[in-house]
Parts: sequence; C-alpha cells; structure tokens
Amino acid sequence: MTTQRQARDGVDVPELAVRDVTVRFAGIKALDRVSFTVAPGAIHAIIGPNGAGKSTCFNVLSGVYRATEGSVQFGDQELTGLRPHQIAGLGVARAFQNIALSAVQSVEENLMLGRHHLTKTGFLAGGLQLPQARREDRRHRARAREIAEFLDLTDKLDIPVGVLSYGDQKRVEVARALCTEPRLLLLDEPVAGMNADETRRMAVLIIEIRAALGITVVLVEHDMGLVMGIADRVTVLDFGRLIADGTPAQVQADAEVIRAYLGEAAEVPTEPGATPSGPAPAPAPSRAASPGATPLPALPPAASHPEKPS
Amino acid sequence: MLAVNDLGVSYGGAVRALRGVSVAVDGGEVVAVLGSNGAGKSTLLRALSGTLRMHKGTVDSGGITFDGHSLLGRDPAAIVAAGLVQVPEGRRIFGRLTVEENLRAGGMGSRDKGAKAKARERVYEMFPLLAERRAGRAVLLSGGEQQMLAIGRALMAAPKLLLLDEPSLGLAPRVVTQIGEVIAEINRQGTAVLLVEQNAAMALAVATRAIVLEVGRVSLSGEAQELASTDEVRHLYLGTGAGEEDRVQDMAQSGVAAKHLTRWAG
Amino acid sequence: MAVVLCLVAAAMPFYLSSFWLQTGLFCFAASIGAMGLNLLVGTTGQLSLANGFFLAVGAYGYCYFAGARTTTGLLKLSGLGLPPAVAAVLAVLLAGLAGLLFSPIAGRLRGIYLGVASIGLIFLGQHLLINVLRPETGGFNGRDAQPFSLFGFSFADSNPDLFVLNVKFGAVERLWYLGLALTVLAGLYYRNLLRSRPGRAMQTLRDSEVASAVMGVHVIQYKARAFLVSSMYVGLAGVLLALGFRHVVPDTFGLDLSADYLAMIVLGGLGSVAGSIIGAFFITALPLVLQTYSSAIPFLSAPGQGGVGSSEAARYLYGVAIVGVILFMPGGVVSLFRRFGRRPPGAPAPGSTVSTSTRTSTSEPVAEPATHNPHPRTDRQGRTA
Amino acid sequence: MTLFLQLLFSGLSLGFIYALIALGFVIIFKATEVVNFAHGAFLLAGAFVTAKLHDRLGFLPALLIGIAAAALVGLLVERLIIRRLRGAPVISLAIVTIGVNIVIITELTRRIGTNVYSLGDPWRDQTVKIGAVRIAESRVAAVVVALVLIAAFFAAFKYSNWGVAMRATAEDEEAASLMGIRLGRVTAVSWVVAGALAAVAGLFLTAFPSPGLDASAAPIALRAFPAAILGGLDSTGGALVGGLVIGVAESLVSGYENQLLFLGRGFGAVVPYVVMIIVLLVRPSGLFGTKELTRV
Repeated sequence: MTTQRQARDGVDVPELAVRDVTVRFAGIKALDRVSFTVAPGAIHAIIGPNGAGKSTCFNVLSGVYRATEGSVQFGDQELTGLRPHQIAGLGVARAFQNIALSAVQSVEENLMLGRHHLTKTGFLAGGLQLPQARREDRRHRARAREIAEFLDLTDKLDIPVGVLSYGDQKRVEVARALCTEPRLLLLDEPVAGMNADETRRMAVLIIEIRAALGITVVLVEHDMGLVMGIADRVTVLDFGRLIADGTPAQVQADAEVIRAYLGEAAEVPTEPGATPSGPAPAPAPSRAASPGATPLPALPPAASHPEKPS
Repeated sequence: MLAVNDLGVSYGGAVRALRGVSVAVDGGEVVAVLGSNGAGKSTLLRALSGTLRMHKGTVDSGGITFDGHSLLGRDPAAIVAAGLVQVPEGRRIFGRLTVEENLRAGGMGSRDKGAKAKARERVYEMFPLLAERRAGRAVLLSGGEQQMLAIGRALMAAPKLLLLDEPSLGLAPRVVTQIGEVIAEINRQGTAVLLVEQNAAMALAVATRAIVLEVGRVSLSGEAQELASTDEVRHLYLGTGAGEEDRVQDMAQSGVAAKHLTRWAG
Repeated sequence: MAVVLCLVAAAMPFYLSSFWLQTGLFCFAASIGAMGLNLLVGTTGQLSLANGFFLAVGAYGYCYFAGARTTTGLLKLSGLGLPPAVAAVLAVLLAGLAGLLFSPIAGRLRGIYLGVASIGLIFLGQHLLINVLRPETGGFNGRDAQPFSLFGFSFADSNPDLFVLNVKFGAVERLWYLGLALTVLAGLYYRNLLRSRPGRAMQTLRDSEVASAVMGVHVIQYKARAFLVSSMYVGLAGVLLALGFRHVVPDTFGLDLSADYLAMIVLGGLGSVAGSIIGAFFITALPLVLQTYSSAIPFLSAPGQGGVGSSEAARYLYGVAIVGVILFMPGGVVSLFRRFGRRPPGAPAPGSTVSTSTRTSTSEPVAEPATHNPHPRTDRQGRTA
Repeated sequence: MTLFLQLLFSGLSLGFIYALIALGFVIIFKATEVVNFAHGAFLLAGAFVTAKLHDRLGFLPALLIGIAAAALVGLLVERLIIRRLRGAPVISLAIVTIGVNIVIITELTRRIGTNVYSLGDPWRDQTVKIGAVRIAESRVAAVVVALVLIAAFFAAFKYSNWGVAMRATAEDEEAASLMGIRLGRVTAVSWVVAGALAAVAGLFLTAFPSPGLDASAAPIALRAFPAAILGGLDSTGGALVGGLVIGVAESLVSGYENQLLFLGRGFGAVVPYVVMIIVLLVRPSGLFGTKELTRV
C-alpha cells in the first residue's frame, strides 16, 4: 500500500484536522464529537452505513452546514464559521454525490465555473467583453481543457452536461472540482451508481490525481472494493459517532466495523465458511450473470441510474 | 404469487436501471434482494408498486404478474388494493400526523371498516408501543419505532405480499434484530415478504431465498443459507478478499492513461 | 440571422406607418424590460413580480429628472430640468438603486415567497406614485415626459426637420432607431454576460445554490448584482416607455404589467436573449394588432357593443397562450428552434437526467432540464441526511 | 375608544373573509404546490353567478349555485391543466394560473361591464348596535358564517378521511400513494373546497358596506395573498391568523388615516403587503410555514 506522502515540492498542502465536531438537527445528533486527522497528500476515506453522518461531515467541511460544536482546521486556517465560497477560496473543492452540475450548460462552461474564484471578470468587463476579460477567459479556458484532457473529457467539452451518461457526469463533477485548483479535494461517493468498469476507471483516476498534483483527497464511499483498494486511511462512522480510524487492513478486521456493516449476527469472522478464505460450500449458488472469476461483471456505460441518495 | 419476468426498466428513456431481472415470490415465502447502492433495488420496488412514473421511469421489457394478473400500467392505489403493499426506504412515515392517523392513512385504500378495525388491532398487538403512543405525533418516535410504524401502516391494508425497502437502514444492531423478528412473525401469520436489504446478515437470516443485484442485473441467486456463506456476499459488504485493490494499483502504476497534469502555476 | 433581423428593422421606418413604428417602439422597450426580468428569473432563478415597479421608477425618474417645475391645476410639479440624456442615465441608475435596496429582502427569501413579496413592491409603488410623491409624479393624473435629445439632436418631430430619402423623420422614426439601438446593445450585453464569468455564476446559482456556493460563488453578492443589473434594464425600458407614451400615469404600472412581463419571458423562453425579445414582441404587439384589425376579424365587435372586443380577444389569446406554452412547450418558443437547430454533433438523444431535484416535469422530461426547472425543489420533509 | 372598537371589529370581520380566501389558497398549495393566482377569478366567478341568479331563484339557491360554480371552476382548472403538470416547477405552476386568471377575469369583467350588481343578500344595508359600536349586519353574518365554515374545515381537515389523506399527501406524496391513497381525488377535492370558500368570501366582500359587485372586485382577493404568505404558505392555521392580522391592520390604518398622514392617503390598501414583507424578513417562510432545508 502507498504510504502517506509529503506535500510536493513547494506546494503548500496542509493537514486537515477535524476536532470534536458535533452537528445537531432539531435535537438529533447527526455528528457526535467526531475527530480525525487527514495527512497532507493522503487519500482518506470516510465510510459507514447509510445515515451514519458521512454526508453531514462533508457538508461541515465545505461550509454548507455549520458545526454546532468543535472545529475544523485546514493548516492554520479555521474553517468552521466560514461561508462555502470562502472555504472554496482556501483551496477546498467538492464533487457532489447527486450531481449538481448545470444540465443545460456545456461541459466546458461547467468546468469554467470551477475557475470562478481564480478569476476576476465582473459584470462590466464580462458584459462588454473588455480585453482583459477575454485574456483571462482564454488563459483559464486552456487550463480547463487541460484538466478535461486529463479526465478524458476533451471530446465532450461542447456537449450539454444533461445529455451525458451518468458515469461521464460523475467525471465532470470531479473535473469541475479540480478546476478550482484545490489543495483538498472532497469526493462525495464518486462511484455511486457506477458499473464495475466505470468504478475501476474512477479509482485509477483518483490515484492519478494524487500522483500528479500531490493534493489531499477525502472521499465518502460505499463501494468497499474502491475504498480498500485506494485509501491510505479509513475513518468509519456509525450513528454520527466515529467507531474506527486506521489503515484499510485495520478497519477491515475491526470487530465493531464488522458489526456495523453485517449486523450483530456476523460477529467476528470465525464461523466456518464465513471467512474470505473459508472452504467453498456445496452446492454452490448459481451465478446468473457473470461466469468466471471476475466478481464484478463489466457492463456498457449508462447502466447506472439515479437511485435515492443516502 | 408474484412473478417478475425478465424485467427491464429505464429512466428518462436512456438510463437503464434494470435489465432482465427475474424473481418470484410464492405464498408464505420471504425472499431477500441484496445489493449495494445503485444496484437497482429501489427501482425494482418502484416497478412493483407502480410509482416508477413519479420518477420518470418506464418498464421497457418483461412483465410483472401478481396472482396471475399483470401489474404493469396499474396505478399505485390499484396495486395496494390487489394486496401488494410497500414499506418505503427511509420509513417515510407522516411525521406531522399522529401514530393513529398514520395507521389510518395506511388503511385508506379499502372501505371495509371491519377489516380495518381488525388490522389496527393486529398492529397494536404486534407493536404495543405504538398503541401507547397512538395520539402522539409520529415524528417524536425513535428510528426503530418509526420503522415499526411504517410496517404497521403497511399492514393496515392487509397485504398478501409485503415489500420492505431497507428496513434496517440507520438502525442500531439490536433494533435490526428486532425488525428481523417482526418480519418473521408477519410471515408466520401468512403474509409473503419481499425484503430488499443492504444488511445482508439480517436479510439472509430471515429469508428463505435471495437474489443479489449488481448494476441492474441479478448476479447471484439461491437459497439464503447458501448465499450467506459465499465470498461474494462478504466481498460486497466488506470489500475483502477479491483482490480488487491490487488490480486498481496495477492499473494506476502501469499508467493506463499515461496522461499528465501539472499544478497550475497561477 | 440576428444581423439580418437588425438590418430589416433598420429599414422599417421607410416602409411602415407611424402607428407601426410606435408599436415597434413599445416592443423594443418591452424587449429590454423582458431581458432585465429574464436575467433575474430565467438566468439567476429569482422569481420577481416587481417588474412594474422598476418600470415605473425608470419612467417617472426620467420625467422628474428631465421635467421642469410647473403648475398644473392645483398641483405644483417639481422637476430638476436636467438634459434628457443625463436624466435618462440617472433614471436607469435610480432603478438600479431601487433594485439594490430590495435585494437584501431577496437574499432572505426563496422561490415563491420572493415572488409574492415582490408583489408588495408593486402596491407600495402605486401608493407612492398616487398618494405620497405627488409633486414628483403628478399623482393620479401623471405627468408629461420631456422629449428626448442627445448631444443637441432632438428626438422630436422637428428641430431640426429631418428628411432621409424623402421620408420625414419625425419623433416616431427617430425614437424607433433609439429603441432599436438600445435593444441591440442590451441584447449584446446580456449575451456576453451569459458567456462570461458572472453569467456562469448566475446560472449555477439558479441550478443549485449550494453547488455554486461550494464552487466559490458569493451567493448573496451575486443575487444583489443580478437585482441591480436587472432593475437597470427594466429602468431603461421604463424610460423608453415614458418617451413612447409622452405622458405617464400610475395605472400603467400595476400588477397586470408585471404579469405581462413574466408571461413574455415564459412564452419566449427563460434565460434566453432571443426568447425575451420574441415574448416581448408577441405580448406587446398582440393587443395593438388585434385592435387595428378588429373590423377584419370575425367574432370581434367594436368596443362598447357588448360582444367580444379586440382588447378582450387579445387578453383571451394571451391567457390561452400562457397556458398552452406551459403545457406543451415548457422551454418557451425558443426551445422549438433549439430542439431542431442546435443538437451538438454526436450527442446522444437528450435522455439522461441531471437531477438536483426530486421532481422534474413529466410533460417534457429531458430536453431542457435546467431551463425548465430553475428552482430545484427540496425534499418536502426537508430531510437532510 | 369607540372608533377603535369599531375598527377592530370591522377589521376582524374583514380578516375572517380574508381567512376564507387564504385557507383555500393554502389548501391548493399543500395539495398541488400551486400558488394560485387565479384565486381572485374563482371568487369573482362565484359572486357573479350569485348576482345573476338571485332575482329569479332567491338568494340562498343562487348563492349555492354560485358556490358550486366556483367549485366547478376550481375542479376544471385542476383536471384540465394542473393535473397534466404534476411535477412541474413551482414557478411554471404559478404562471399557468396567471394565464387562467387572465382568461376568466377578462370574460367576467366583459360580462359585468360597467354594472354594479347586488348579490341579493338579506342583510342589505342594515346595521346593529352592540354597545357603542355600530356594525353592518352583513359583517356580523360574515363572522358567523366564516367561523362555522372555518370550524367545519378544520374539523374535516383533522378528522375526515380526506383530511388525513390530504395531510399525508402534503407531507410525502409518494409514500401516500404507496399506502393506496388516490392522489387525484385528494387534489380534486382540495381545488373544489378552495373554490367554494372563495365564493363565500366573494359574497361578503361585495356585500354592504362595499358598494356591490363590479369589475374591480377581483384585485381585492389579492389582499388575501399576503395573509396566506405571512401565515406560511403550507399552514392552514397560519392562513387564519394571517387573515385576521391583515384584516385588522388594514382596518386600523385606514381608520386612523388622518393620524398617519405621513404615510400618505390610502395607505390602508398597502398595509397587507407591508406587514407581509416585514414578517417575511424576520421569518422567511412565514409565521407557521415549514422551513425548507436544502439537500446536498
């Protein structure tokens, strides 16, 4: 597994420290004194069953919700109390789970929105197309194209986002977040509803992003294959509380985590036949769709669909 | 009793959510449908309950029959009247209504007052706690109690087949066990159950048979006991064993895309 | 296409009677006003029914700034007597200021609550015009608008007398060109804005307030600026209306006028420059056209004879058009052109949904999801996790 | 003091009339998410039919037919237009009712022309004296009738099958339909009830001390808009409170106009909107409205 990396030469990628964050809605604690630290340049996953508080956690990090108590520090900068656009200005970007792009606008325009806090063109310069506005537009459009190229979106730049396949839209979400030149990238269920192929592609992409830019990636994800495959560290939430925090291997072996996921019945992996390496029981259940060893059948894109978000 | 044959569903004419899904539930059976987020579980239930249209979904192939009659194209109320009732994901009780009113809303599909009174008695017997709180607003119930109410509300329509969408969602393990017992009890009293779950352990403990959905297809099916002991199901929930991580690492290191991006110089 | 239309429009004064030119002037004014409203409603997603109010600010602002102190009957009218061009600019700025003052309210309210609150401005405006600011507005009877002039060139019938190709260029002809020029400029500015940074921010604000904030858009600031620019557009439209009417009365600027403007942008197409203009021409010209040809149209009777008069026919047609467009063409008239004209090459049939909302239309599910649904609905129960 | 009591009662009675309109408005919004700009048209339609028929049929039958007519208009709008737009954005739904309003109002004002109709109510211009306060009988009747109707409405809302189904649907449409509740029926009844309430309000709005039914009656219904909004668009109780607040505020400000001259003459007609905007600034979803949370 990859070890935690130091920030790249000269680039300031600070640590993210979440301290005792509590969020209450109408008396219900969505997050209860949650603390964890994300090392600079790490890929850090936050997992947990539905309703565990993962999305709430992201909403606090990006300033959409205000923590009732506790603090979030990004390097020396206190994030709690800042408004979302201020947090964006500090280099925290977020890709949304249930795609929040502008459907009628082209991919390129959606990416250009990511450049918002890096650009200055206002109502006067933009409406009158003053030279400095055009210059700025050209420069940033070139960078947006570069990022699109990196995400294999070049041939889709002119297409309205609304007509893209779900998997492509998810990648546009990530691309738009990257367009803000983040130091911390928050990915909210980047592979939810994706098929196995798209999932694998996204996994590679996340690793490549970190490798290329040296930035920190925090992701909320349900797909355990992805999480265990690419994360350096995993934080597990359940009922708004932190129940485990460690390397993927540590977390996978954690009794409390297993209980949270598989329920009380599935205590620890000691029952015969329940361990990953246990003897295959007979008769084997019928495999309907995918013969062979590949556990996840590959499907053409667009097999996914908008299921209810958690 | 229920027969889903080769069902294909798409949203907005383009996004295929289900392809060729078949599942059958016989009287007196509990059948579990497992799968991760986005596998198509909720879509299957929408198709069964006739609410696909609310989500701009359409059935483009296959069929659904219940007691020999096709359910395709029938509105939700008619499906409830036929005896197929759903407990939706996330409970979705009517929080601003009282417990009693929630149950009343559950019996709205039929006019038989006697049957409704009997159904209410049965619900209160099964969940004495609901009887205690009958006049209180439903939003004040705990998560587990709300799930009980959601199940009780569905029972008011005296279903022949009960569809449960993730009843364990967001509940403490102890409560999940309780829900499992409730499902078994309902089944003992003669109602067939189709149980959609992420919580594999509970579902497989209660169910007689199970199928696993993966991105819109049935990837596994069989007796619940047998499925419970397979690697695949375990992998699905804990991500262990299948070697996925190695493959991803390999792909990344071999530079599949061989594309470059450098930091923005400003 | 747009250039051809402009050339055709520029040639019109040589062919049309002054009635049509007068109608055209009102259409140009309405186009600018509709663009302003569209900028707010269609582009930024802020529902406003206060358009009539901002039109009044522009119209009366011009009259006051350009008008002289006079006494009509018992009422002493005040006025600053500024040069008309300066007065027009000041009137536009005044309307912008009014919009800016209203924007804190807009910042707090959402969707339909904002829409109804903005109705309050209309009635407040009517009250101010009729009862409070009488020396400035002339009260119930209104006041005259000073003829426009620019750098000594008067937009009046004479002074200097002007003939071009043997056609006398009177006030209507001159104002026609003024209206055309301003409409073209307003349209260009709007189009440029849509394609540049502020336009992107506004459109994302419409599609998802949270997403735009997280991407770095200062939501409150942008809402305020959208109100500022929008009300300046509308104020300019008000100035043109005042010039066209030559005399403004408060009755003109009621709720019906606001509804008319809303109808324009919905009929034409939300968030679209061309849509604003199409809608404005349709709604403005329809009653005038029907009035002119009422004798030639069957079933219509002259006013006061009990049957269906031309103005009523126009109202029916217009009411039915609103219902019809919403039922059958949720993207407005421009969506017709868009659907047949501009499908990007290689793009799949519009199908997949970008769903930031739980409900989108059933009658026209996918062609224009965001234009059609500028206000994603939040979950009714307000569940958050 | 007498003046104050006089104004207070007059304001309360007006407030009850507004509450009838606002209740219908809220019910329509709860059932279908439609902000009904055609509500004034329903009111006018009911009043017009009553005015036309009372000579021949007598007051009560004419009134009942008027109420039925307004209810029918509501039903037709729901069946022919709103039902087809299920799921459309709130703004489109609101604008479509503006179109409906234009058509109906144009037709009715054309028929009314310059006439001023009486609705043939039995109270005419009689007044009663309670203590030192003199009150129009029609306003007393308005209070009584409105109280009865509002009580009946709340009882139905709380206890009837329609009420339970209505509230369940308003809270969660999909869950309600999963319970076998027929959404179409619930919404149709809502529009019918709203139309009927508007017609009753129309009667009292045009009865003494108002001069009668003329073409300008519809905009008065607009003053019930602020009542519904300030109470909270989705709160029935809020509609009642909002109606009373608006009625009393309007009446007091109009009555004390001479002391409030700095606000300008005729400020009473604007007061509803001013009160509404002030309330919305403090509570953006009205006094009792549900707060909307954004989901990400």
